[in-house]
Amino acid sequence: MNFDFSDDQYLFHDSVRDFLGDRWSVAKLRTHLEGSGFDDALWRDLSELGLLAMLVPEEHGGLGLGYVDLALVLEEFGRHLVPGPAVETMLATDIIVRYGTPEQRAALCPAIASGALRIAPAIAEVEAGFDLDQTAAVAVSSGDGWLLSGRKILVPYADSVDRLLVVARFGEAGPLGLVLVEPGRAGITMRPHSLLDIASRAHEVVLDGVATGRGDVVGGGPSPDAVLRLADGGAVAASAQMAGVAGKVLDLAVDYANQRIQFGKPIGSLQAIKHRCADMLASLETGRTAAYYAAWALADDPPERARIVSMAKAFCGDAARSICNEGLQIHGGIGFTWELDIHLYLRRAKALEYAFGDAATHRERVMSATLLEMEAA
Amino acid sequence: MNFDFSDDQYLFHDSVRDFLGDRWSVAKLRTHLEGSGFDDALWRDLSELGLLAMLVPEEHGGLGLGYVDLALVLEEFGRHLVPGPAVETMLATDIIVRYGTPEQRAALCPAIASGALRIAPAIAEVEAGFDLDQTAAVAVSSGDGWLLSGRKILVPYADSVDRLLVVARFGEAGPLGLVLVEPGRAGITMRPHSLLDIASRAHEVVLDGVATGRGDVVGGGPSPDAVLRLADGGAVAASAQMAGVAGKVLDLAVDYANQRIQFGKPIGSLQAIKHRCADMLASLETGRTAAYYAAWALADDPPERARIVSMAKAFCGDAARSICNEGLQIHGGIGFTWELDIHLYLRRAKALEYAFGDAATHRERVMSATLLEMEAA
Amino acid sequence: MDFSYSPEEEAFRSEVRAWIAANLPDGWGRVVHEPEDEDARYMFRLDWEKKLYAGGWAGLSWPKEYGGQGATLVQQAILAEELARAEAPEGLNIIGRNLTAPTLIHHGSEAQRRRFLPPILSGEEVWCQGFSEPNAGSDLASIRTTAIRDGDHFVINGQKTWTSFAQYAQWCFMLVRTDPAAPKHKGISFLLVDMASPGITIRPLRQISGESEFNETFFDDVRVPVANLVGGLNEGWKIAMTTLTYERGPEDALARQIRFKRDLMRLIQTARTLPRGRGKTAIDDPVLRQKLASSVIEIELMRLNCLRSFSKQLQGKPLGPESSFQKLYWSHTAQRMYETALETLGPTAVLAAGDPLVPGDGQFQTGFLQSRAFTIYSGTSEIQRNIIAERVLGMPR
Amino acid sequence: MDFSYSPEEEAFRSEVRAWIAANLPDGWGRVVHEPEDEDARYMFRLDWEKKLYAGGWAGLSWPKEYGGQGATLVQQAILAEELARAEAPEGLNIIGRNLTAPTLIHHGSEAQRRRFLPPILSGEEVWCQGFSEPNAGSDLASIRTTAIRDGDHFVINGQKTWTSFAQYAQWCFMLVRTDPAAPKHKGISFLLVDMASPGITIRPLRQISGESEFNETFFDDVRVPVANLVGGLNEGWKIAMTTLTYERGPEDALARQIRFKRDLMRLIQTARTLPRGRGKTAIDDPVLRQKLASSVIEIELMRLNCLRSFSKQLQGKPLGPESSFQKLYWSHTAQRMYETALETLGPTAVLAAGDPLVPGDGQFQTGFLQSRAFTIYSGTSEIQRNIIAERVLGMPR
Repeated sequence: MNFDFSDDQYLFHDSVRDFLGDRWSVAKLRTHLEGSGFDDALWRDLSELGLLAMLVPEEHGGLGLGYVDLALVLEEFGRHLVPGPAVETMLATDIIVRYGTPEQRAALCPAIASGALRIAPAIAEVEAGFDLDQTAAVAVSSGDGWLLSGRKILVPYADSVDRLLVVARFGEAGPLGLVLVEPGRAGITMRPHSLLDIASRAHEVVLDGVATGRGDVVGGGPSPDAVLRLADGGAVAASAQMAGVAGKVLDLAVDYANQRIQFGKPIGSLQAIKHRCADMLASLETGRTAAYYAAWALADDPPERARIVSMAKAFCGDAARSICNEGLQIHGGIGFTWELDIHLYLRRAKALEYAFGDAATHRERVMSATLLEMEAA
Repeated sequence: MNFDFSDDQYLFHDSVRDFLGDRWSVAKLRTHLEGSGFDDALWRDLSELGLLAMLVPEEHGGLGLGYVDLALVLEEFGRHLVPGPAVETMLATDIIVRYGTPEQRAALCPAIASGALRIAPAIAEVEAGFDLDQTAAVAVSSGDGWLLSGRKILVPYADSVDRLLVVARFGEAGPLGLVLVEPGRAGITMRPHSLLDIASRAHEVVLDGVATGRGDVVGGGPSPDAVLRLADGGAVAASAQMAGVAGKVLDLAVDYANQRIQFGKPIGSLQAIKHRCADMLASLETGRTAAYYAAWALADDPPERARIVSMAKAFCGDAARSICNEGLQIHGGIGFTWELDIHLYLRRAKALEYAFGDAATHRERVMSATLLEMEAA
Repeated sequence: MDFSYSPEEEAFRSEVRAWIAANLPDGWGRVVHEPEDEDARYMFRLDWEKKLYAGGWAGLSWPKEYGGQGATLVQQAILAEELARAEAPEGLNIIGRNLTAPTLIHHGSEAQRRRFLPPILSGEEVWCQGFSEPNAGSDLASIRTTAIRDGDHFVINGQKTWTSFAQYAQWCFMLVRTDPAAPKHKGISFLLVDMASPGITIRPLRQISGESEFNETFFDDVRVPVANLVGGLNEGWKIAMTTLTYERGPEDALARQIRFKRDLMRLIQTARTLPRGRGKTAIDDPVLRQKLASSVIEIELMRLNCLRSFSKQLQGKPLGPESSFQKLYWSHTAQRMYETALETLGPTAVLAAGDPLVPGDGQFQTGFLQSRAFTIYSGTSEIQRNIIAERVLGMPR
Repeated sequence: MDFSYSPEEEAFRSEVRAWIAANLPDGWGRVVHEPEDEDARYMFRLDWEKKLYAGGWAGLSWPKEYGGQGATLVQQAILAEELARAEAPEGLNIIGRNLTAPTLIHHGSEAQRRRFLPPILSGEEVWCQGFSEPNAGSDLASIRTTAIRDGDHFVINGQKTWTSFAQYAQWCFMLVRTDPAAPKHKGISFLLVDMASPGITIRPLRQISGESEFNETFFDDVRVPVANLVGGLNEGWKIAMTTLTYERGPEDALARQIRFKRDLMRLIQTARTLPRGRGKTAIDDPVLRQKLASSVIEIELMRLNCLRSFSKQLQGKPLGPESSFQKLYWSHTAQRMYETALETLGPTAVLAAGDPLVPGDGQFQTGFLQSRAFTIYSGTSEIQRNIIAERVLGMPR
C-alpha cells in the first residue's frame, strides 16, 4: 500500500518538466494557430527524450513502462499545453501492446518507439453523444477482410498521423473492435474542424467502404475490451492533462494576484481572492489524487477500473472548469484579452472536459458501477 | 404593467409586521417545542387582525382579497416563524372560495373569517414522492356518497384543526378531488410525526372507509383543477415564507458580523463574510421577485401559472437553503448551539423546501411547461 | 401589481410590430444576416439605429426637449420586447444612450444636454467611455490621466483602457485627475472629449472571443474646452457613480436579458433536435433538463428583477447602489447559461464557428467566451459585492 | 504506487476480522445498538475502546515504549477498515489519541510521554481540549484565560468554550496566557490540567443536533503543577499549531471518511428501496443519481487524499499546513452528502428520529444537522482558507 511515485518516476518527471521549460513554450504554440498545428521539432524532441517509447515493451526497443509512469508526464503536458498527436499516439500504443497480435506488435512498436509512427484514435460520432455503444461505423465482412464505413468526428491531427485507430462495429449489430488504417487509404476523406481549442487540430473523417484486412484489425478481430480500454486511457490522459492545465492556471492566478496592486496593496491579500485560491488548491490537489489513482487503475487493471477512471474524469473535469474560470476572473480585465495566455489554457481545459465523455456521463457510470459493486458485495 | 404593491398592501404589511413584532416572538415559539404546538392567543390575535378573513369574499364577512395581498403577509409569517395552521387554513380558504358549492361557501366562509374554523390540507403520501398523480387515497362510491380510504402523511396540525381537506382519487383510476372531513369522524386515526422542524406539528392520518357525502366533497364531485391549485397555492405560500425566513437569517448574519470582533475588527469588514452576504442579498432579492410574481400568477391565473409557480418554488428553495446554511456559518461556533435561534429558521426553511415538491421536481415542471409554451408559440 | 397591458398599450404594440415587419431588411435572419467583418457589423448596427430614429422610435421615453418622444416606460418596454421578438439587430451607440444620456440628464448643464442628447438619439454621435486605466481597474479612483487647465482649455495626458467602441466613437466621456494634491476621490473631474481632437491614439484590444470592441486609448496633450466639464471641477467621482449606476442598472440588464433569452430559446430548440443515440435527443436527458430549467428560471427572473426595479423608479424612488445586485445577478446567471449550452452540445461543444457540424453556427461557443468577461467589465463581481455589502447592507469597510 | 496488500498484510486482516467477530456484542447492529441516552452512549463507547485495548489493538502503530504495538501504518489502516466493515462502535477518547498523543510525542518531555500516553491507550484517562474562548474563536491567539505562577504551580482563571467531552474527561490540555505584556502570539503557554482539580466548572452546550458533546468550562483559581507545562514557558502557540495540524490532518479525516462512507452506503441502500411511485424507487431517478455519484466520488477521494498524505509522511515528510486542505475538503464534501441525503428521502426528509416512517431511523437528518458544524469546528473554513493561501500558496497577509 503506497500512494506515491517512485524516485525514478519523480526523476523522469523532473527531466520532462525541465525539458519542456527549455524547449517548448506557449509562444511557440501560438505560431501554430494556423496551419497543420504539427510541430516537427517538438515531435523530434519528445521522441529523443524517450516519451514515445515509454509504453513500448523493452523487447521492441521501448522502456516498458505503464500508466503510473505516464501520469506525471501527462500532467506536465497539460501544464505546457503540449499539442498532439503525442498523447494520442501513447493511447494507441497501450492498445497495440496489450491487444495487438504478435505480428502487429513487432511491426508497429519499434516504429512508435523511434518516433516514426504517429497514430490518432477515431472514436466519436456526431449522432452517438458520449455513448460508445451507439457507434455506427461498421466493418462489413468482405472476402478475407472487411469494408469499413462510417463518419468520425474530432479525430486529432488526422492529417499529421500515419495511422488512424478506428472504433467500429463488426457487422451491423456486432461487437466493437479497432482497425488501423493509413489516412491516405482509398475511401477515406477528411476535412479540418474549426475548434474552440484554437491551438489544437482535429478532423472529420469519412470512411466509405475502406478495404481492410485481418492484419489491419487490432488483435485480428473484434475486441470490445480494447475499445473500452482505449476510452478509459483517453479519460485518464485527459484527467491528468486537466490537472496540469488547472495547476498552471492556479500558479498564474496566484502570481498575478501577488503582484497586481489595487487599493494600495496586492489583490492577493484580499480574502475575495485568496480564499478563492485556497478553494482552487483544494480541488486541484484532489483532482491530482483522482488522476493518479486512475492511472494506477489503468496500470493494475482491478475490477473497479471503470469506476475509478470515471471518478477521475468527472472530478477533474469539474475542477479544471472552475479553476480556469476563476483563474481568468482573478486576472480581471487582462484575463479576457487575446494577448494573455490564460484563454489558451481555458480552451484546452474545455476540450479535455468534453473529450472521452463529460462529467455527467462519467458520474452516471460511477453510479452504475457502485450499484454493481454493492450487489456483488 | 406594474410590479409593485399598492399603498394599501404596504400599509397592511406594516401593520402585520408591527403586530407580530409586538405580540409574537421566537421565545414564545420555543414554549411550543412540546405539546400540541397550537398557540391559542396567537390564533385569536391573527383572527382579530383580519388575516384569516383576507381570502374570504366580502359577502361572507371577509375582506375579499387575493394572493397578491397575501404575499407580504406570508413573507412576514416566514420572518417571524409563525406556526400553523394559519397558512394552511388560508390555502384551504382559497380553494373553498373558488371551487366550493354555494352551500359550502355559505357554510364555511363566515366561520373561517371569524377564526372559528381551522383547516389543514392532507395531500402527501409516503409512496408517491412529490407526484400528485400518484395519489392512492381513494373515494369509493357508496350509496349517495363515498367511502374514503388512504394514508396521508405530513398533515399539518391535524389534531388542532376542525377539518381536513383530503386529496383523493374518485374511483380507482378516477380523477382527483378534495374532501372535507372532521378529524374526529369515524374511521380516522392519526399519530403525531417526529419532525425536523421541531417548532411545527404534523400527523400521519389514516382514513379507513370514512363515510362522506356529497356535501363533504368540494364542489360536489371530482375537481382536479382545485387539487392543482391547492398544490400551487401551497408552493407559493412556501416560497413567500422561505423568502421571509431567508431575509431574517440574512439580517441576523449581518448584525452578528457587524458586532462580532475577531482580529481586532468586526468580522463583517472581512471580504470572506461581506461578499457572502452580498451574494445572499442577490439571491434573496431575486427570490422575493419570484415569490411576488408567483403570488400574482395565482391571483391572475394566466396560462403560464404552473411555470411561474414552479419557478418560485425552485428558486426560493435553493436560495433559502444556501442563505440559511451561510447564515449559520457566519455565526461560527454559536451558530450551531441550541440556544441560538438560527437553527429554528434553518429547520423551518428545510420543511418549506420539501413541502409541495422540492426544487428538482419544480425545475422539471418548469422545463415541461416551457416546452409546451414553445410548441404553442 | 399587474402584468397585463391596457388596450392602448396593445395598440401601441401592434403599431411597433407593423413598423418592424416593414423595416427589417428583406430576408432578415434567413438570408440576410449581420456582416461577418467586425467593422462592417458595427456600421450595420449603426444604420439600423438610424433607421429606428428615422421611424421615431429612438429615445421613446426621453423628454421631448432632448429629442425623445415622451412615451411611458411601459411603451419603451413593449418596443424592446417587439424588437427582441423579431430578433432585430442590436445598436452600436449603447454607451451614448445608456450612460452619457442619463449622466448628462442628472449632472450636465442645460447647454450640454441640448448639445449632446439629440445626436445620441439620431446616431450621428457615437460615444465611448474613458474610465479604466491599466493601474486603475477595480480601484478606479486611482486614475492618473491628468487634465491641466490652460486658459479656457484642459490639456489631457495619460492612458485609458477598455474604452469600448473608441474606434467608432465621435465623443468620449472620461475621468481625469484635475487636483493631484487632493485625496484620490476628491481630485477627479468628468470631461467630454471630441475623439477627433489631435493627440488621441487608439489601439484595439483583442478579446478572447476574437472581437475587438475594447481599446487602449492614449491622450497626448489633448485640448478640451472648459465648457466640456460636467458638473463642478473635482466633482467627477460623484458623477461617475451615477454613470456606473446606470451601467449596472435595470435598463442595461433588460436589454441583455432579451439577448440571453433569445440564446436560451435557441439552445432549447437545438436540444430538441440534437441526437443522443437510441432515438433520443438532448432534451430527453433529465439531468440536462434540470440545468436548462435553471437557466429558464434565472433568465426569466432577471427580467422580473428589472421590472421590479422599474416599478420602484416609476414611483420616484431613485436608482441606487442596489443596481449592483442586478449586475452581480445577471453576469453569473449568463455564465451558467453558456456553460449549460456547452453541456447541451455534448461532443460538439468543442467545435467553433465555421464548422458545418457546430450547432447554432458556433454562437454558443462565442457566447461562452464572451460571458467570461461579464463578471469583470462594468465593475467586477468583487466590486459589486463590496458595494452591496457596504452600501446596501451597511457592513463596515 | 501500489494499492494492493502483501500476504502478511492479508493474514493480519484475517486476524483482525476474527477478533472483531468474536468480540463485538452478540447481536450488534441487529438487536444490540448504542444506548439512546447520550451519557450511556459515551460510556458504551469507552467500554468498547477498553476492549480494543485489552485485545492489543490500541495504538497499533505507536512506539512500544509508550504502550503501542509498533505496527505499520498499513496495519493501522487495515484495522480501521475492518472496524468500519463491521460497523463497530466508535471510541470516546478521540482527543486523547489524535491530539494529546502526537502533541506530547512532538513537544512533551520524556516524563510527560511516559506518564500520559499509556493511560490514553488503555482508556483510563479521557482527554478534552481547552483552546477556544468566547472572544477567541477564529482569532485563537487572543485568548484571555490567565495562568499566573505561584511557587511550583500555575493558577488558572478564565473561561474556555467548545471543550468537547469535558464532562467525561480526566485531563484537559489547554492554552493559557502566561505573559499578558507580550505580543498576543508570544505570551501563551500549553498546560495539562487534571479535570478533578478544584475550581473547574462545566456547563454543557447543547448543539442544534440535540447532542451536548461540547461544553463551556470555567476555571476559578485552578492550581496546576509547573511540571504540567508542555514545552517552554510562552511557547504554547507553536505547540498549539502542532495540535491543530493533527486535528485537521489525514488521520482524523480518514476516521471520518469511514463514517461518511458508511452513511453514504446506507443512503444508497435506502434509495434502492424508497418508493417514488409508478413502481420506481429513488435510485431510478437520473438527477438524484448524479448527486449520489458526486458524493461517491468525493467521499472516495477523501480517502485517497488521506492515503496520499500518509505516503508522504511515510517518506519522512512532516505534516504541514496542507492538512488544512484536508479539513476544508472533507467538511464541505460531507455537508453536500447530507444535503443529498435529504433530497434522496424526498417528502420524508422533513421527518426526524423517532418517527416510524423516517428512513434510516433519522440518522440522515441528524447527520445533516451535525454537518453544519463541520465547517466551523477545528478551525472554520475561512481560517483554513487563510492558512492555505498564506502558508501553502504564499499569498500576502
